[in-house]
Amino acid sequence: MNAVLPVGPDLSALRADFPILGETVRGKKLVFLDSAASAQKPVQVIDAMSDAMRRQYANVHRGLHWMSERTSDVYEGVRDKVAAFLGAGAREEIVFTANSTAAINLVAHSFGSLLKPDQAVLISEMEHHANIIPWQLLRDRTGIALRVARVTDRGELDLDSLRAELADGKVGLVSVTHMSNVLGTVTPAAEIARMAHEAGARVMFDGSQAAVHQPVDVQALDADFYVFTGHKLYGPTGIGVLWARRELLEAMPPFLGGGDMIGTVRFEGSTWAEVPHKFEAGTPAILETIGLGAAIDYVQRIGMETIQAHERALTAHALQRLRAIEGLRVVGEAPERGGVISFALAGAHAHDIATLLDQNGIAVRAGTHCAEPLMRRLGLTSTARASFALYTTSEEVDVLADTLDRVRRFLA
Amino acid sequence: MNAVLPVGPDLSALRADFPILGETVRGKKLVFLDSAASAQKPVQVIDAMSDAMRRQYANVHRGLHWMSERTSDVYEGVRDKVAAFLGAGAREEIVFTANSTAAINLVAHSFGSLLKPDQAVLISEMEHHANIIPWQLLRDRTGIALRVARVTDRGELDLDSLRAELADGKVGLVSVTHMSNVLGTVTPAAEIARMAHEAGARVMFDGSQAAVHQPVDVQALDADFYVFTGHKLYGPTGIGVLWARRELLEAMPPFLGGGDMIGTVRFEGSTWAEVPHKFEAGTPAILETIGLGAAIDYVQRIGMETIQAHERALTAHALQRLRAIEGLRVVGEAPERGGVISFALAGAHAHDIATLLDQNGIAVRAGTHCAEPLMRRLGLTSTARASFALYTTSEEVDVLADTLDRVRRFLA
Amino acid sequence: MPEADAPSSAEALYRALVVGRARTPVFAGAVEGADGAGEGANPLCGDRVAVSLRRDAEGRVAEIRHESDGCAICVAAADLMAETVSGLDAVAIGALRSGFEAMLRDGAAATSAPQRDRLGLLNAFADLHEYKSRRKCATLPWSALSAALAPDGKE
Amino acid sequence: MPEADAPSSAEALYRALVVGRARTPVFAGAVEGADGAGEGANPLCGDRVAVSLRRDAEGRVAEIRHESDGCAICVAAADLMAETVSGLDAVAIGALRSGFEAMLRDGAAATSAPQRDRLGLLNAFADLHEYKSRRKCATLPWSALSAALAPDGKE
Ligand SMILES: Cc1ncc(COP(=O)(O)O)c(C=O)c1O
Ligand SMILES: Cc1ncc(COP(=O)(O)O)c(C=O)c1O
Repeated sequence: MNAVLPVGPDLSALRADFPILGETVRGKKLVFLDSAASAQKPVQVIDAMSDAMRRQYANVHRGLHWMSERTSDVYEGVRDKVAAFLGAGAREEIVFTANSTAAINLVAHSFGSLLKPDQAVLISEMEHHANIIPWQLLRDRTGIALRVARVTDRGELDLDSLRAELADGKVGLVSVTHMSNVLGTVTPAAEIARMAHEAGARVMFDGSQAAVHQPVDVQALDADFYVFTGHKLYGPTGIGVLWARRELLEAMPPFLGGGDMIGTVRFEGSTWAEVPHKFEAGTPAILETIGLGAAIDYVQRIGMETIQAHERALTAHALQRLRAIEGLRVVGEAPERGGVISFALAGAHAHDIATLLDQNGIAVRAGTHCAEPLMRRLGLTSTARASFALYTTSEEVDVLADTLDRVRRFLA
Repeated sequence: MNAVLPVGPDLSALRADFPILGETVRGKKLVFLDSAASAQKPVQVIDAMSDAMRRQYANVHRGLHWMSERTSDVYEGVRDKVAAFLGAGAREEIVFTANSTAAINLVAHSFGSLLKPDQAVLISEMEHHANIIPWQLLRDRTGIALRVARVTDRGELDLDSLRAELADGKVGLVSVTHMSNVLGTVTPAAEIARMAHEAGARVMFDGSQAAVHQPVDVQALDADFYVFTGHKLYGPTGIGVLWARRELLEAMPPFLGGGDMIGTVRFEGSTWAEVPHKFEAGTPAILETIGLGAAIDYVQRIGMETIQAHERALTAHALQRLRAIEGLRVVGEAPERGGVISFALAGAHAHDIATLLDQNGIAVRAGTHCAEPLMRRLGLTSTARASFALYTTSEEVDVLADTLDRVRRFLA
Repeated sequence: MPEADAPSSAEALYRALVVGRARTPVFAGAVEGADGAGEGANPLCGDRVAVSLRRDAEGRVAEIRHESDGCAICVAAADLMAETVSGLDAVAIGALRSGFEAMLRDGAAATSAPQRDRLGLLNAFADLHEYKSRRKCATLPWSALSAALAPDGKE
Repeated sequence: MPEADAPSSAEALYRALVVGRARTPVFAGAVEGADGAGEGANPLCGDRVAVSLRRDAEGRVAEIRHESDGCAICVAAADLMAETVSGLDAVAIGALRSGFEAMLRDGAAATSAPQRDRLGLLNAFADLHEYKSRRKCATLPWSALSAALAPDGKE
């Protein structure tokens, strides 16, 4: 059975850039549908990192010698690329971190320390643990309140609930996902920013998923903070990004202390470097930043609109195919969504589904997807999740659907 | 002029493993004497990372599919390698961080939160900013005292001063370098640990330099915490290690919050994963950990004793050659030292020296080496620093000395 | 499920025995008047197994039941465990568990023929060796059983 | 320094003029009765330059001195700056500074012949273009000069 294919841009030629996609798993051709956990890397990224190590590498910033100067230039050049990628107002607004998690923790510690104990941070039921735990830890440290906006049964952010939580003007920061890693739901970020600002709150978006699947313009969204993580954007692990308005970065105290983030150091007290360096302590992830730069060049060359269009078509096709499977329920019905689909199969545990798909070379994720409160909200203990990337094809979606149908009959 | 060469193991054949050493800089053969800032990488490391990205990669831990399982196995296997490398009692005592700086900040936040306001942290005048600023930030957050043990004129840790600062029993943690990145001084870690423990304090060593230049056995040292950073150990950037006694890790609250470090998550309160995962929030530096594993395999195959013997001979040779240069003063005269040499040349600014050496393809560092208080203590504004690695040859040391002599005459 | 329709030839793991027992366990429930009870839970995936049992005068398992909430592997493992340990004492159960865990760890090939004989129905899980992250699904029931056999109800 | 003894042929950067001026600056010191003074410092390397000056009725620099503590590039740049700006007013100095910074940024090749003529002695720093991290050593004196020319002593 094949459904009618919604037509998207044909990116299949790009698969050749991803050597791992030619691998065999358990004797079957790899069908990698776990890109939302971490994407595969194109040769352009692999080569950029290898070439740096082979030809031009040294520690950055303070070195006066050629290798250090050139490496610093490349490293700082990536800041410009990231600024352009996010539509940031200035390169100094880009802070490199280890991943999204580290970026959110930075904001929770540093911006969090500026909040008064009677203020609150407002998150949602749809957050990844990375956007929950740092606020719990902040609450436990400083006594601020942690509020939670509801999610509707369709898996959308409940804007009425958000408005209600904002009403008393005590919320200092709204921190919500720009795209759910479980449901695929894309949140109305510009509207959320407007609501937050009207209530006197700052707003942060967790763009770990969104930045991979659609164009992002932090100024158009009127965001105050935006984070994403390199390894989901076809880049290496070990590198993430915090964007924040310059005046916020300047008002925030440093988080981690060490080399490169200082002005002058005396035991009695030290002064800090200018932003963004104030927030980049120690030897940065030089090679990973170079890799991220190559990843951004790569997706920019394709165009985020093109990637989005491709994934939209793919997702529409997948929803059609999956919904046709008896007993299969797609979890989350938001019309605005990216290429991440969670589903449950009547009578089959998500882990068994994942293992049986894996036997067929198909990689999906199963479990709570680092979003336990959302699972509880939806009355689920786990789901299976297929997620798409620029290199995913509709043939792969068909393999998934066909195999799932057999798995269903097998387990039923 | 050539001094008599102290004989060390001949590691010159290994240079072929480091492609960058064949590069040309400003028309001259690269002579890379800035390894203390960051070491170059052997093909074994480059290939391990490339191969992972080309053949076997996915996010770790929660994935049930083949790529994730295998990647997790490799990732967790590196924990065993690091444990063996440090002589740790258990693999669970190894926490992966972004670099040394992040590791020290983790301890400053997490262990630091267990200190009482009337307690103190004791560092030394010889510390890298990474082992100063986190404690200043802790002091400013919690009101503990920050004490500083003196350094002798010869550039050794002043043990009398250390003892005096420990005397009142208020020091909760001694945190000192195991090897100075400026002077090359190796500190008597086992003795320091004994003194700290007798005074009821815990002890942490900053092994960022030491772990690169000599064998380390944290149990033989009787340390409580030990940190090092991957990029100085021929590994990639973006990865560092904190070793800590298990009971300390278990007693410490988590630092960064996010995925992978949790037990169960509820908005009212969450529980934490077992150590070491409690301290590893978010997607780890998977590729960098794999690279670090390859680096550790590499140096273990050579043997840290061999590397140490090689660098000892090289350092003895370099000291002999440099001290013979008119007007050149080697800064720091500790007999126990590793392959890092700071020097000053009468009438010549360190930056000019660095630039003139760079014109000749020789990479050295110049400045305060992220150790401003030490520079102030020694009455210097900056030094030039040459540092050695397993791939450094005595011919390179000779090129340095010969060129320095010409630079001296040119600037004099 | 006809062979031709199998998702893959490596289907052995989910052979009819496992799927059948997961769908309709034979030893589901709780023992009335149990003299031992224990629980096991895997917070990572939410699997949960409760075991209750009654021993005879010689300390052999006379009756055993489980209440399992989890994946097919977990439920089937609990059910086949219950069947296999009936009539065994704590020492024999300990030996069986070691053999079971060794088989999961090292694979059927590394298991001796007598060992395989002793494992009986449990051989159904041999291919779990290839699915490392699922092994704990099959060992969870054994943790619950250990707890049930321990004097204080803890493993 | 005889050519044969030069550490490298790219020695142009530290040509005799720069080394000579760094060793024995001609404009070192402070202007008595200065009507303008300013400082610049580079916290990264500790370089520090203080400039004092006196202007004539037309606002042209009549006398200028510097006290510089830093590397050869910095001290020589301060001294050659002092020599070059003597007799110029703020507008001309501003133009000269822009030209100087453009030369450092883009290299001698990108500098027009008339521009090179105007830069005069400052052309000694043309090769600094190749040593990006050292450029600020040469521009620091100009920050101090700007501060000295500004009404409030800040750049
Ligand atoms: C002694 C010492 N400690 C700490 C560090 C910090 O290491 P990293 O920048 O990798 O965190 C360094 C190196 O810069 C060092 O030499
Ligand atoms: C929505 C969302 N937020 C945050 C994260 C955390 O990203 P990282 O683990 O790279 O820090 C993820 C991915 O795991 C995610 O999907």
